[in-house]
Amino acid sequence: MSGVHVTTTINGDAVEFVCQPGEVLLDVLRDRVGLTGAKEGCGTGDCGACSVTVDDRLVCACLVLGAEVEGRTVTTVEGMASGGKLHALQSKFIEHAALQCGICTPGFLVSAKALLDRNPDPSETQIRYALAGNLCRCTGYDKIVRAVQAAAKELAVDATKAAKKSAKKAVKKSA
Amino acid sequence: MTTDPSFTNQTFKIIGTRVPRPDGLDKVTGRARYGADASAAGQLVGLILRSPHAHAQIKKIDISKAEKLPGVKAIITSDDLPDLVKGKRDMLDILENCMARGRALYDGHAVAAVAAIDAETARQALKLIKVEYKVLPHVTDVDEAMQDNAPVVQSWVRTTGNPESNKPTNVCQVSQFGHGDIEAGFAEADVIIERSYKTEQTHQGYIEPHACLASVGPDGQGELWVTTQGHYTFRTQCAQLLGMDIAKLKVTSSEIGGGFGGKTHVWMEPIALALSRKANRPVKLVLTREEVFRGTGPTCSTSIDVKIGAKRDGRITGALAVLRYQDGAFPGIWGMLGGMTAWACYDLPNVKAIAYDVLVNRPKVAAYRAPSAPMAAFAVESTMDLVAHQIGMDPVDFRLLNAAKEGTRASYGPTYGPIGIRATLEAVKNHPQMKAKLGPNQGRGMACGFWFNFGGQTCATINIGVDGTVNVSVGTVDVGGSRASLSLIAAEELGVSYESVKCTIADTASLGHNDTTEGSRGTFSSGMAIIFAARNAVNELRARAAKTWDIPVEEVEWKDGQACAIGMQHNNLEPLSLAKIAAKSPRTGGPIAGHNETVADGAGVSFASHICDVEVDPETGATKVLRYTVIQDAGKAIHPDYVEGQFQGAAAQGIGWALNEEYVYGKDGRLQNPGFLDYRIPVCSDLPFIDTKILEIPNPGHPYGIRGVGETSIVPPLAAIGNAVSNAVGVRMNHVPMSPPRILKAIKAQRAAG
Amino acid sequence: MKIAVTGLLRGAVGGAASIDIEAATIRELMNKLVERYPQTESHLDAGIAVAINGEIFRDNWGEPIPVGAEVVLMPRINGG
Amino acid sequence: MRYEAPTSTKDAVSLLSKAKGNAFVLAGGSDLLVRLKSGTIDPDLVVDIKRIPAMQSISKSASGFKIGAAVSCAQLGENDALKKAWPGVVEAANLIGSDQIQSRCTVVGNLCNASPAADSVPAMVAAKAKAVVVGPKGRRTVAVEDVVTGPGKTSLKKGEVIEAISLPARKGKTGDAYLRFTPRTEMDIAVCSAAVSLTLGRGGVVDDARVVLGAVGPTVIVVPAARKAIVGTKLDDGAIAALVAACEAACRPIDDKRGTIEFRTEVAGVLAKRAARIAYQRAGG
Repeated sequence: MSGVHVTTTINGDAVEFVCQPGEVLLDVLRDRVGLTGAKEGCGTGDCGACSVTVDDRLVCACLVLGAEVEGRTVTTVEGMASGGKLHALQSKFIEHAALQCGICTPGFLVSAKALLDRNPDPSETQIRYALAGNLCRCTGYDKIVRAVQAAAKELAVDATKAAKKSAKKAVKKSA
Repeated sequence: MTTDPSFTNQTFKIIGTRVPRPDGLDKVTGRARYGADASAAGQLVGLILRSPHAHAQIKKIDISKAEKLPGVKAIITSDDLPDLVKGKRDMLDILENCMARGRALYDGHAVAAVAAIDAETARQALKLIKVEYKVLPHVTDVDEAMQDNAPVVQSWVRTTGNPESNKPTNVCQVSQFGHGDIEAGFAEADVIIERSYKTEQTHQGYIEPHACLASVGPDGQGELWVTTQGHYTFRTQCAQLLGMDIAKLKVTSSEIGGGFGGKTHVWMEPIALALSRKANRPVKLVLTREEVFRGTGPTCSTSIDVKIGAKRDGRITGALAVLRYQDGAFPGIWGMLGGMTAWACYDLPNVKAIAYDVLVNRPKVAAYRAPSAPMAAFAVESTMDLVAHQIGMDPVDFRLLNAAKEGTRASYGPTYGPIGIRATLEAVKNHPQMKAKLGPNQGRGMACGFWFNFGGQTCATINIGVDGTVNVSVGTVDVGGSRASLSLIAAEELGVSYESVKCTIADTASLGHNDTTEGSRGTFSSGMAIIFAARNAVNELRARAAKTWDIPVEEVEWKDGQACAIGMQHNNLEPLSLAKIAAKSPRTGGPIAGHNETVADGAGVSFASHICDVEVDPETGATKVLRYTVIQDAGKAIHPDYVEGQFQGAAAQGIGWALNEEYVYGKDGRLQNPGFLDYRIPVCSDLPFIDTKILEIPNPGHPYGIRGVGETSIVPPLAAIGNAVSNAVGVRMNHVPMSPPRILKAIKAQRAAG
Repeated sequence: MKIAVTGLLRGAVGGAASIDIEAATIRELMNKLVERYPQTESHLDAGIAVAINGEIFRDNWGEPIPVGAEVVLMPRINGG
Repeated sequence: MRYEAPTSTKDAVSLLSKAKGNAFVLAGGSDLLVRLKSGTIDPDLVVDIKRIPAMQSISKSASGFKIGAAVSCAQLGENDALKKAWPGVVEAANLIGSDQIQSRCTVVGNLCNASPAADSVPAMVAAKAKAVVVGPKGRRTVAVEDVVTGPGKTSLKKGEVIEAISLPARKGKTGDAYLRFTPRTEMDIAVCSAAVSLTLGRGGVVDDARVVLGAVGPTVIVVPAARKAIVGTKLDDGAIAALVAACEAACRPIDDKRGTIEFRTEVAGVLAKRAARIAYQRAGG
């Protein structure tokens, strides 16, 4: 049993750890790095509670070896808020009562963010299929889908505002 | 999503508003700590060895090799868990379920456990434990288990109830409910329909596996961090089973990642404590998903016969149900609950339910959301549609004509007070979904459901801080957002803002006993205790104001969150707010608190009616739910978002049960699908938005009119979908889940029959 | 006073659907029940609920039984 | 267990051929890591191929497409040219698991896992895809249907890895489609499946076709009789009926937790019919 030394980036921070060759990323995050936001619901990639991104790709942390993330960029639910400001998805989940027990919530948030990063204006069907890898047993998904729709709307407004602002700046500069 | 408050005549200031939940931020940032999220310095990893056989005598367990493995700190078998409950059967059953005592009774039954310095060592140790089994004949089907020649699961079991029997059997009890003369009722009927149904076993499917962190020292003191619906119940059970003093075992409930009844009694927690005691180190024990399916408590599979007789005008004259529920390998009351709930929606002159509780070689059955009611409702509500069809009546009108009302004698005994079944049916009749057009291979169905709801032992404390903010401590675990609802109740009663209240789930050392959060009792009973505690605190606040003003307390009244002096002689006294009184509390008598200890009786029964549109692919038997509406009586919706959430979640579980979820056992008695891959709970793309309508028919047994809301809506979906499938493609499904192979087979059989 | 008996308990009172016991509180009712039908004691341990005029009491043995009330002995049950 | 992440196919082959004990290739890991964690395999060596540049890309040439063994199915879905040429293959690959699984799983992994229910395999076989196998003795090319020999078994020898899958170029009016049956809309293993690839001649008549069934036998089943049923037709009702009958006759399924013999046989025919119609439409018929 000899450990693998891994250097990686987690939520923007440089992180080093030593793990067993057969140890999965989820266990590394939870037991070695101290990030328990990703949960183990099944350990077989069927529930999505451990969803994180690796190099901006959505994955189940239970089906990635810790050793595989050498030199990569990992993002977990703990990396979603920027300082004191929640991501729109996080605030809309609270506002729309999109969680009950909350065990699946970190996974849903990470998956929904991956969706909106790729497709800022998804249809209800696209949301439902994009979130099909995340199981929720409390909500019947109704309020989750509505929260994602609301977050998409808010992000679109933010994006328009930002675009206008930078356009104004550009006009000023050229003037 | 609508709320109809027209039945309520109370007015509230903040009850009924949709405030953000207090635990929301922790849960969206990953900070909330669940069962597996705690660690202790020096902790060991606990793992459990489980029987691969459905039924086997354990001839020998050799732990000598495993014990010698470096890093192994403790190994236990049933030898380490002597009977300290002096044969008290229900507790001994729990202990025997935690760890087999001489016989493995089902596939997945724990036989030994190990604690080691890390997971890898613990895994190796499990492999080194050698168990010698003698495989015994097994039975997993409820009807087969009732046969005379069936293998007997528990040799000590005799049939109790009515009728009793004194020979070894798998039938542990027979319960009968009902009134009137059933034979006379059928003799009177113009139409009689009789059908048999089967439902397969399902699991609650909470996403968080059972997990705990146990620590017991040689001084007999211990702590347990655990995901549970009832930490006080867990404390009592663990202390009794392990011979500990209740006061010396502190149990803290973690955030709970779903329970639905599955976390109402102990499974592996006594094992973790016993390992910790033996090793004298903290032990963390987390089940895998496979262990959750094989080794915790799903609900029953059933076999049910229903007979309904009715007059041409639609009046039901006779109703009979014979229900056979398997309880797993230990006696339970699940068949009995099926018998009690089967006919509860209707006003019946002649009604009978005969319920059998039967043992099989499957895991010990646990409660699952309105336990036992969905299967009985599937059988009854499917037959109701058949009768309506036979006499040419609209199924909603047929149900309305026979629906129970205030003054109806319930089939399970008592007479109903004000209830909501008719209101839900009227709401169904007027719902736009009932008039929406359907396409080819589409069908609409509806069904009703009933659940009791409970109260029970409850304790709550309110402490008012010097800045006027309020701590509320309760002992009912928050499974689905109850801290928000309970904060609303405290704020309403004290007349303060929601934001100034902080609600905490206290550990067992900080508050008196509270019954488990089950039977939809959390908001009902803790809400009641908080109201009384708040009223006690208000009395104290009035006394402090009186002291401040130096007037008799009788001349101080509490109004809108402040103390007001009554009468002409005090009219120049400015009212004192809660915050002002609190600020002065150090000098008026010290901290201000209010507490209440009660048995919250008076829970009100609740009813739901659901409407469901489906489309069936006649070539594959696949069913898609197109539209779904839940209409339920909530008493009073404290936080409508979370009431809707309960309705929607319950409906989704019922839909999964109706269409796809089932335990599949092989001929060898082993569970074939212990994982989320093949135990198929609904995914997001399987479901439509689930519309809800909250009816508020107040429960006279609660100061705010609250009824439990958590469970009832899992009851109607099985039959609502069965009825919709029947209306879509003309086949009557009598076996749940109505999986594609079963529906396709029925369609083919019908085609063959012409 | 007529006390209705449901479910398993009927087995313990000889199969009767109702029995006659005079009692002013649930506690008095329980005491007399065990005295008259010793077989009910084990059911009492497992739990009995009493419905008085439709309201179900599981633990509150001090609850008074009004004159002329409808009283039903039921199994003590639990939920999810 | 040892974990290695070589940066060339040569190094991977060398590691695998020299390995003592059980050696496994790790691509997406969506099957391998499940088996590793459940204890059904106990590897001495795991060779991660995701750092090998030659296996990381999709390339298009006159002869067709080459899909590197480490290319995820999500990447397949993002390649417009591939999607246009082989929509059936891409949709089959995109049906495997959730978005989370899509980020990781590969068609080569799907093939080498050798499950009879693998989604991408019937579509690849219908497309006459070939596997580029590299081993200690050099490079060889194998038809995809010859890779899997039975449930969990492949024809690959010790030290051999599949470096890429090649798909032929599309000429003329062609179309392919893949359909599977699952009880849920997502996340399930196929209960049965069908892939159809066809070429149209003059007047919308089917010139050539390949019909392949999945999850109805120990390996995927190519159904020549189904080809015969539709070649020379415009997929009229008679041809479709003959196609369905041929498919049903070719099924050799088992009863298990996911489906019955009866159900699989009947639905395989239904899926073949529907897939044929989609492929026909895509071909411009």
